Amino acid sequence: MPSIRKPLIPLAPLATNGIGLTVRDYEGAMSTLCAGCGHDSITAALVQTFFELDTPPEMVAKLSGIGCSSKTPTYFVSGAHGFNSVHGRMPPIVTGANAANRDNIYIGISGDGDSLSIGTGHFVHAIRKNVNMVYIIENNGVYGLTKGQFSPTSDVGSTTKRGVPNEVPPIDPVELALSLGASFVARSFSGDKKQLIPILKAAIEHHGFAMIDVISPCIQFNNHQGSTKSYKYIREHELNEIDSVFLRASDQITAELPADSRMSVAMHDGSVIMFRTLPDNYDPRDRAGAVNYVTEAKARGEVPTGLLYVDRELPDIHDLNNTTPEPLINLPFDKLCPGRGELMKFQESFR
Amino acid sequence: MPSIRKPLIPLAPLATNGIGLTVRDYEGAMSTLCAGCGHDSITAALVQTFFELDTPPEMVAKLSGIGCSSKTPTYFVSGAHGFNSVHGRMPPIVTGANAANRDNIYIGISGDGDSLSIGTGHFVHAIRKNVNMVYIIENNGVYGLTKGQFSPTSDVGSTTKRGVPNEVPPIDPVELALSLGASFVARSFSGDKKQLIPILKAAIEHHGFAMIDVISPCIQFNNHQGSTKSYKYIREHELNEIDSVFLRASDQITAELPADSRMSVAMHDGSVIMFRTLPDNYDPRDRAGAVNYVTEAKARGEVPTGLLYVDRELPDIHDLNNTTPEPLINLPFDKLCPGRGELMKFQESFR
Amino acid sequence: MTQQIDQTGLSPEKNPKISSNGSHTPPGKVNDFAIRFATVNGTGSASANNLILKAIFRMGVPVSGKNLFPSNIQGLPTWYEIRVNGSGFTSRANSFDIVVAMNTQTYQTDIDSVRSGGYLIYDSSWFMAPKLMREDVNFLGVPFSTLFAEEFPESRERILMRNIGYAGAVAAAISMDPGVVSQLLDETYSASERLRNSNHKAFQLGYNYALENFNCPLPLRLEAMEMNRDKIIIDGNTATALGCIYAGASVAAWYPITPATSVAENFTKLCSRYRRETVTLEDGTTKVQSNFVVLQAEDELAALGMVVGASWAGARAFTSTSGPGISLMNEILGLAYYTEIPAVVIDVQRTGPSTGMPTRVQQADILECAYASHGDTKHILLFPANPEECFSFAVEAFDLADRFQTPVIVLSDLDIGMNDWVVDKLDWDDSYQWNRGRILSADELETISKFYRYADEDADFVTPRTLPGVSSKGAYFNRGSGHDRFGAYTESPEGYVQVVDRLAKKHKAAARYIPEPVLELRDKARFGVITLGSCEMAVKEAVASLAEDGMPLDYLRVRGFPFSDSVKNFIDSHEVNVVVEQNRDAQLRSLLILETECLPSKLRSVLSYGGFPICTEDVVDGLLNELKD
Amino acid sequence: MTQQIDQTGLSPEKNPKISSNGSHTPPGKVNDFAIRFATVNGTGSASANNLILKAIFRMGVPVSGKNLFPSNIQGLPTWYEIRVNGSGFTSRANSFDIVVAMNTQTYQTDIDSVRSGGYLIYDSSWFMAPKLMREDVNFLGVPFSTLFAEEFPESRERILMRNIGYAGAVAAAISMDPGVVSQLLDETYSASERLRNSNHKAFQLGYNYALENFNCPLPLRLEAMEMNRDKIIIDGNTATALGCIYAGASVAAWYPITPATSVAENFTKLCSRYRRETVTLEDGTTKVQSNFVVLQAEDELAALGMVVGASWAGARAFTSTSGPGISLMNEILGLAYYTEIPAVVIDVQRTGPSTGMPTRVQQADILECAYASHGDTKHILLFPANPEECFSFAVEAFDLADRFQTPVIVLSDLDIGMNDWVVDKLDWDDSYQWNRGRILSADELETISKFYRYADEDADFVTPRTLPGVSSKGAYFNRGSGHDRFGAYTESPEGYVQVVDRLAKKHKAAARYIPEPVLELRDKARFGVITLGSCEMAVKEAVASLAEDGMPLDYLRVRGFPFSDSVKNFIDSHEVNVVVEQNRDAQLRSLLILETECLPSKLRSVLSYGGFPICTEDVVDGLLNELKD
Ligand SMILES: Cc1ncc(C[n+]2csc(CCOP(=O)(O)OP(=O)(O)O)c2C)c(N)n1
Ligand SMILES: Cc1ncc(C[n+]2csc(CCOP(=O)(O)OP(=O)(O)O)c2C)c(N)n1
Ligand code: SF4
Ligand code: SF4
Ligand SMILES: [Mg+2]
Ligand SMILES: [Mg+2]
Repeated sequence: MPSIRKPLIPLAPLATNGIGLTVRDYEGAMSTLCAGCGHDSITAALVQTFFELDTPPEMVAKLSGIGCSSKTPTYFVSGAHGFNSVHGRMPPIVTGANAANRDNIYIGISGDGDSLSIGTGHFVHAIRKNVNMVYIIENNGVYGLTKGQFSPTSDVGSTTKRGVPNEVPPIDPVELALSLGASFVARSFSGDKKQLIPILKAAIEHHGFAMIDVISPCIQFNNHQGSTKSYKYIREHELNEIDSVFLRASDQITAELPADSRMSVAMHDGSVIMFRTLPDNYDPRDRAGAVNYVTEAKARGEVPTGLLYVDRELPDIHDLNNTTPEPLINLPFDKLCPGRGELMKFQESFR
Repeated sequence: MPSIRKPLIPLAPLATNGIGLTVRDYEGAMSTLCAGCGHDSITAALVQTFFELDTPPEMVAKLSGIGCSSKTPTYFVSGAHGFNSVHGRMPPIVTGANAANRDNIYIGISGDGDSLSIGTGHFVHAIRKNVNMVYIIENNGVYGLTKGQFSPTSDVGSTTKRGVPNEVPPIDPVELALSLGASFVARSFSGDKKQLIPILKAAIEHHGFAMIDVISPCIQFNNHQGSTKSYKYIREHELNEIDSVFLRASDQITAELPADSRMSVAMHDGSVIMFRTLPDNYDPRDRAGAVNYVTEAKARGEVPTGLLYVDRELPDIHDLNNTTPEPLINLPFDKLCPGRGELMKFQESFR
Repeated sequence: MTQQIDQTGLSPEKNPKISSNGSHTPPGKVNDFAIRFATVNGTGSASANNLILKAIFRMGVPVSGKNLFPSNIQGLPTWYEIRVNGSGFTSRANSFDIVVAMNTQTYQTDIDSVRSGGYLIYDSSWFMAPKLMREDVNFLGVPFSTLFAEEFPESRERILMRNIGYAGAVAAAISMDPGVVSQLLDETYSASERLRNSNHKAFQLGYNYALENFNCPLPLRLEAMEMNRDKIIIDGNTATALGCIYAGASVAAWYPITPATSVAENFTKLCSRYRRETVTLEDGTTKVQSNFVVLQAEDELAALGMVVGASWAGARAFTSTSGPGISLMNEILGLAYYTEIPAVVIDVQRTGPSTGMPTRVQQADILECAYASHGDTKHILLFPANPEECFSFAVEAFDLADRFQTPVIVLSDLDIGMNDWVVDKLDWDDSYQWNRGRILSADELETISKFYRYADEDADFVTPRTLPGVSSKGAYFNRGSGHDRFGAYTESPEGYVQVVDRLAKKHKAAARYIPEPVLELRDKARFGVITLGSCEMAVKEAVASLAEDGMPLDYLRVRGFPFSDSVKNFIDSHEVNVVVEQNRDAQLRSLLILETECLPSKLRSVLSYGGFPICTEDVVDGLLNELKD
Repeated sequence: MTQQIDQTGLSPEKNPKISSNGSHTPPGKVNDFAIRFATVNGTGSASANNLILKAIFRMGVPVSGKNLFPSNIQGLPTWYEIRVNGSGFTSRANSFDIVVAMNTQTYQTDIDSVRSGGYLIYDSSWFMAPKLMREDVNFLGVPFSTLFAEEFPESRERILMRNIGYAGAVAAAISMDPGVVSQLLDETYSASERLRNSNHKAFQLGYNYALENFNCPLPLRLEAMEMNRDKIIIDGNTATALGCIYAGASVAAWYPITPATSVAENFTKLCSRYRRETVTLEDGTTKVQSNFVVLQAEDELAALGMVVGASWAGARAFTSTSGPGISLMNEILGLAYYTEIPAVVIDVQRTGPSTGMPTRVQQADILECAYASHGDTKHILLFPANPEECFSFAVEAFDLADRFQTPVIVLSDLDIGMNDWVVDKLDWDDSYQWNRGRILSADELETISKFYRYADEDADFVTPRTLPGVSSKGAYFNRGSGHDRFGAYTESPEGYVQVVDRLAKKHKAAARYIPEPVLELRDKARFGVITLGSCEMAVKEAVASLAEDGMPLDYLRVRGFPFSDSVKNFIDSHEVNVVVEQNRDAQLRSLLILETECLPSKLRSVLSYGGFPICTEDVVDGLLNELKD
């Protein structure tokens, strides 16, 4: 990101964050996506998020499957390791990486095809395992990279460029994730950085699987009349009743707390998610309520966005396993190898 | 089925059904499952169901994946074609078979591992496509054939034979199917033929994907104290509030209609599902209500069974495709091949 | 001495006419040159490139068009290459007589790709860095942007029309018949007068500018021929889809993947055209009914699973995919092999390993396809060389799959599948009847005492099968687990071995049914050249040119696997054979060694695997290198 | 003349003592016989069979135990075969000196499997059909059911104890040292006096009955030796798991599948033993922490994906599977190959194709593993022959994977993995340090100006890698799509080719690091015999016996792929070599031809692929057949 080359010499010195880096340090290679692609806006939001969170770039591990969306890890945080893997298989790869090194911040980027078609099983099971990661579905309701086939999130009635309507009912990643008991479920819109950035921050801080379904229009194949994932459609049908801000522990001392907070959810490290607006009687910690809200809004033709559900208590892989806090990759060989004496002892029972 | 050899000469002549067959004609090879395995009871229910429905054996196509459960198609309706395929991939195989010949009655038998672990993606997408089939998960909360590993339906706290507890939250096939909008969702218990047979009948008649999650204890690896899929546990925790009977069009003339019916759902061919008992305010045609009912019962530690949800209107693959009513396999070659003339015409635009 | 050109690129008017005797100007070449169009993808250059291709085709001159496009949707460099060759050799050129450089990002590469003495046509509205200039190349600047900015104020239209403009310039340069172009534009835009007019205008703008400013025609000239009377321009994927239609396939299942996507998409389109019937219902209303089902699967495992299910149920069914999909299909390919269910798989190969270069060509799935799946498995493969064979081999594939009750994989590739080929018009014999192989009907079942699925083998080791829904007498249990010749589950060595031994023999027996290799023998040839698929053009041209230079070589193109005896005989009858193929590991050579048991030393390799279609020059060099004494 | 036996099987008391000179009684065999136990699975016969095996082992006599079990859980026939051979050749026997027939369903087969002159021990409480009787076999009836019904009224216990009872009868028959058995029972049931007592009692019941009723010992005798002093009994999967522990693997991901399941299950158990630490937290409480993570994946694609993720992140990680899993892993194997990520895969092979016979052995994944995935790919393979090598090759596999940054597949099989092998006690050199290959630390990164992932290759064509979380200077983008030596995305032929050419060289370079083949050379041997893995015992015995018969043969066992020069040299230096392997399609032979480029005619085949472990007799016959003049 972004698609247009920046002047090499910035006009004014750029602001630095808490670890002395500028926003430029969180950018990546130049995007090769179509100008106007929703995915690029998500990339931009990620750049801003990491900058604002003072994240050391090397702490970030960016992984993806295959698709236009899955290309985007190249476009942010060039100082982070990236892994553009194979179609649909990013979740297990992150699961393994997380097992090996629990300290990295894992950002998984996927597409609606990548996650909900070929990758369905892996998506479901990463949720079930509550892998500690941010999982972003850059959801454009279409297969972008292969040029416009329907994806499992294409709505009934949504048409191809040629006007052929989709007739198979869509899978809603939010409903699916909620039904599977995902510990953090949000929906946002690539065009709405104000909403997306606080959600991203909370997702990064969240301990467990944080799923963000980001509606991200494909201007090439699915932004036309008849598409329910177009800029226009989302702008007209978004139900944006939930507004949250994310405050790090340090922010809470320096910054003014929003006076209008209706609910706050404290995270394990002292940071807090403040909900400034919420629908009546809505509690983002109540899964059944969230399911209802989403289902009903959908029945009215609306697309509810916001941080819909969060469960801070669900254990992740390491919690269940009581894994040592030290990343496994740092364990020295002699901690891992029991040595000759133990081998001899062990074999006594083999006689 | 069954595990014990029958005497070769029946003691009394067996009753015949509407097409002159006896129940023996709906049996298959001898079961090689463990004596007492829940799966064998499901087989027995299927035998009875087809007998009572007067189903011509050759109309049935029995397919499965791999597992103890997946072995069972060998044990019923020996006059039907069977297909014991590979682990987790039965749904697409049925989908293809159904595309080719829409007239067969497709019975897919699977296990909790087969459907919800390796086969998750296919299960989800067969639901999404509303493939016209009966899909039975013989759910024992364990990998039987590979000797006792946890499956995705093993409940938290359920232990292995050795006493190691499962800690990863389960996937509930009923919740999942409901959330994905499956058109027919039921749960039953292998030990309860009285409940299971009417559900099977309705599922066979249902036009679309009929999912039946049948709790089917594995006496070898998951029937002990601590298991939530044991005979004992289910007998104690089953919430059996929904009681349905299935009446074919012909039955309705000859048989007495149950006087106590609280609701009836008419099927496309004139047969009808009569609900004799239902929880208060429960409507098996209301998906959100079903989700709520299931979620709440589960929260109370109960296992709700019965025909939970049915949507008679959801189109199947062929409806959406406007496929000719004749099975595709019966189309003669000259209907399929456009012939030389058309080829010449077609190529005019290629110059 | 180079042509005098505008060093700044800013004043196009100063471009002088080309003197036809410039020292770097090659002697006039008629119907023998190559043009490369360098553009940016997503800018609509396809129609301009196509216009040139079609016009040349209509002038009766052999031609090919190859699209080198990036694996993204918009904004990256893309090339279209046209090779004109009166002798019919239209493999990819490795240097170009004319390069049309419309993408400033790739000026360097594009200028490098002009052969010495060739021409660069570029947009002289913009700055051309002097350091990019080559002494031995003629720089022909056309101020496209300036010219078209005036005529086409709307930006999207301007971009599109500028493309037609460069087509005009090229047309003038190579003395294309403007009438042919005019006719083409009229046909293409018959529905819209506005579009027709603007295209004509755009073409003329470019055409006239070139005519006025350059010494047209350049010494590269088109001259009308009569070579294309019974030919068409078609890509392989369209032809494959058509083949599947003609073979009577009624179920297709697929998952999108470049470069195979257009097989299924074309099949779907063709089904809408040929497989929809309007029927009158009982109530008098009419309804359009489909005599096909196309399933977009959730992944490739499912796609092949659906095909296997449909074939088991009795339909002709296929899937199309590329390398990654084949890898995912390994398990189910083994299932179909072992349970003896027909399945047609079209593999349009691309550059591996892994995701590799999805928009580049290779022939690197040969070994994987031949032995796909764990355990002892062998599959039938077909290797089409061009769209014409894509059509006929698709039909062949279904016949073979049905006849031998086993998967048949058609190994096409991106070059064949997605590029524009001139081939003989596809033909069809209306007396053709599909060969569904040994399927017992209910009546036939009545005549036998008991049906056993894997017994009663015929001379080709094929046993009869039955379809579900037909007769309970034919009921059997299809299983990927151990089974004996009766179809019963077995764990006994004898019962198991009997079946797998027959499978091995069945595979061998298929050799007789595979399309015979294509041979081109020359007097006194000591050496053989063996190739397959899309290498054909380049290898044939190389062999022809070496023959002219006094090195006669025998040529054989394999068209399928298992190999017939003629392949082994060919190898044995030459001191040395060179296998030309497009992969790193000499996969065809490997398969030949394994399956013909020939001496490995008899087979040498010429390999091209950078991802661009193989060039004649590479083959010539490679052959000379391998065969030098 | 047969022994006189009770034709009804109902009056066991009438069974006369065996006359030790009965005409069909073979001359006394000491420490050289085979016993087969035929039972029903799920009835707990394993402990009885094991008791016999262990007792023989403890008497210092070479022995092996092979379990032929069905692919179900309960109620089907199952066999356990013990071969005793003082010379140490303990491959599977193909006929048996003693058959213990405890399963009436399989009487026919079991009686057939007794060698002429051998013994059948059966439960004479039940009817034995006269037509099953063989003249040339000694039928020894023991009324197990009747005997045990009295002593053990509870049915489950009775079944279990009856098994110990037949062990007692066998022990008496082969003159086993009862003290050894007694000691074993005391050890096994040290925790429960009740169990100890009933086992002792059951054993004695059988033992005494045999002693009293038969002419014990039979002419098949055990005599104590000293061959097992430094040996253990172990199955390959346990040894593999132990190897993974010792290699320092900290992440395992797997999906259950027979016969590989026990690799992961044993690894998990071993982790509980060796990889749990009790730590004291800040608040003074203690906590058990795990220095490992085992992931039960949703399928095999995920399992390998997890391994690749963990290896990329820097852990030693592995997965274990069998054929169907390998097929499913094809795509990700290609990803790991092309992105150069280490990955250890244990393939415990079973009978294919497809689901095949899950509880039967084959070596039929060789070709698939060597070239797994689409595109040009080649993997490193290791072929352990026994549990000892399972242990050391597991460690080797991790070193190779790290050293060469690529998948390493260890091809074990069901025979090695799940059967009971007597091998040298596993040893460990505490000075061993793992070879993590070229991983740059943050400090090392500081010393270089810029890090490029695929540049700076060493003599083995390996380039340095970096791990996430370490330093942003080492950050690179790992991708399965086209990349150049700098790690940048590329679609350029040159950038792409440079990397894949290095990969090919890297694979070749690994040959030097693969365990050298095992050789056994004999004077004047004209022919060679080549084999791998679990064929070893049978082939060695065959070669030894042919040598005794005057046909000296040279023996080579390959232990990994790519092959070192010594393999080619061996082939070249013999007129003819016979490759002995357990698959239909001669897969090792194929790999040898392809990769050594030897003359195919130099390699012949002896193949065994019915699913039971290969027998010496089959090898002898096969070799004689292939090598007859
Ligand atoms: C195994 C495999 N199958 C198919 C493909 C082809 N493919 C590449 S991207 C893609 C779909 C991408 O869709 P989505 O995930 O929605 O991403 P988008 O491009 O829309 O952002 C497909 C099918 C592939 N790369 N690998
Ligand atoms: C690709 C593949 N992986 C693994 C296996 C091994 N396997 C056979 S059955 C089974 C699990 C069966 O569990 P479930 O579906 O719950 O059936 P159950 O035996 O419990 O009825 C597994 C993992 C296989 N056959 N194929
Ligand atoms: S094709 Fe669509 S998804 Fe892909 S880059 Fe273009 S706009 Fe974005
Ligand atoms: S192991 Fe369990 S699931 Fe399998 S047959 Fe036995 S009881 Fe049934
Ligand atoms: Mg998408
Ligand atoms: Mg199960």
